[in-house]
Amino acid sequence: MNKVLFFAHLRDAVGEEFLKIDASGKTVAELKVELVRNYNLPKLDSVMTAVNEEFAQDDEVIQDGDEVAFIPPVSGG
Amino acid sequence: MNKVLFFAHLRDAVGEEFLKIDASGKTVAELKVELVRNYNLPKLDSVMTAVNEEFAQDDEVIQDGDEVAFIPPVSGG
Amino acid sequence: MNYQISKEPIDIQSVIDKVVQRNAGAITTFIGTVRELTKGKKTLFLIYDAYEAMAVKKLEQIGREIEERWEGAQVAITHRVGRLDITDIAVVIAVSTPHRADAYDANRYAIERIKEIVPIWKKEHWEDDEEWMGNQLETVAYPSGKPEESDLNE
Amino acid sequence: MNYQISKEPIDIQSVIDKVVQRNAGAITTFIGTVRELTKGKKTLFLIYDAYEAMAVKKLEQIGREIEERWEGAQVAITHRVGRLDITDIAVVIAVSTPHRADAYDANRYAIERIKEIVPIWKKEHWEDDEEWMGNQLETVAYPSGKPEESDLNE
Repeated sequence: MNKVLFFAHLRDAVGEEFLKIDASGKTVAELKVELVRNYNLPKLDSVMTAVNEEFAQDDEVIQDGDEVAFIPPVSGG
Repeated sequence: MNKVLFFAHLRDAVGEEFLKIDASGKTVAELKVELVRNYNLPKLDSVMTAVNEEFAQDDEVIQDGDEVAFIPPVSGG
Repeated sequence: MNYQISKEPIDIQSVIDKVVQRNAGAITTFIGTVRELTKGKKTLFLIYDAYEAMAVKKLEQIGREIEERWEGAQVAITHRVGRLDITDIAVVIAVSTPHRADAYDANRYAIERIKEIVPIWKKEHWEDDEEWMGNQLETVAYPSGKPEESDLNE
Repeated sequence: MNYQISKEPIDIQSVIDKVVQRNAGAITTFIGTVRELTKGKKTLFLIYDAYEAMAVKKLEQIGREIEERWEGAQVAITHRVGRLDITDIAVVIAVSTPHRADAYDANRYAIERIKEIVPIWKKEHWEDDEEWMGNQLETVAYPSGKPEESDLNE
């Protein structure tokens, strides 16, 4: 299983801080497609992904237990 | 009469924080020449002059009561 | 603990204290504060949210980048989360270096990098609206809409 | 009282407090500290002396120059005089502006101008020597060895 975290407008869209999903074996890109299909998620093109708190590319394969987070364009500072 | 102030290495050379001198009618340049003649003052070429707390040029004429200060290259900050 | 996410108001002096060193001639700080007016629109308050564990890691990364680029630099950064009112402090960056030019340049680098890679978001609350801000709306944008791979990791 | 010469240690926060404003998004500070090593030579302590009344006027002039050049800028500067030990604070410059780039640029302008026109001098004390420093020994020099007339007055 994987913990998948959402922030900012994505969290508002999903209505949850995180979901428990079995994403192991999927690429980041595949997980994005699945989430967009199942949830009303806007603007995933400009959303980055982190796996285990490090930025990940779309072709990275998710392992069982990985923590995945979707990172909309940041606005700290 | 005029109060003439010295700072940094000039104060060390003159041995006083200030002198009381009648400099009225003299230009800043003339006062510099007089002071170099009477005191062991080094490096007056790179020393600026202030009259009444504002920088003054060498040709400014000193009036009675003006406060004159010699300003070596500054090193604050 | 030079890199922190804080739920409490930030004490500026305590961030500065972390970078005091005998061979610093200069310490610069950047203090990001909540501004009331942006393009004529009146902000009431902001909410900052962070992916906290990753945000701390990315602040640490920025600190390492600075220490590699500017010799002798020491860095401390604290970013606030939660609700902030006008004039409240969102972030404090302190950088000490032997010489002053580096202290300005390295500090500026830190705030620009925070706006690129640190997972923190602000929600603006105006009188009649609210919105999560993304940096595509700010003056600094990612090239090609997202960070280059080289920007993301060390 | 945004421009001061102080015989007592400078409280950084109190300088910052003077430039807090509702339309500032950024406050930068420059904190000049006494560095132990300069070109391999070990400083023991410094003495700063000022032509105090004129120094305050020149700090005020720098503040006005900044407020004219950078819209919405507010400035506060306190410079210490007397004996300072290693890591002690010689000067604190705080600048607030609506946007961050200006806060860095205006602050940098302030310290460079201080080193040009404010009548303050430091005497370096090393283990076996002491000397009044002039800025001809620093990286910033007057063009033609002294300030241009346009630099000196408003």
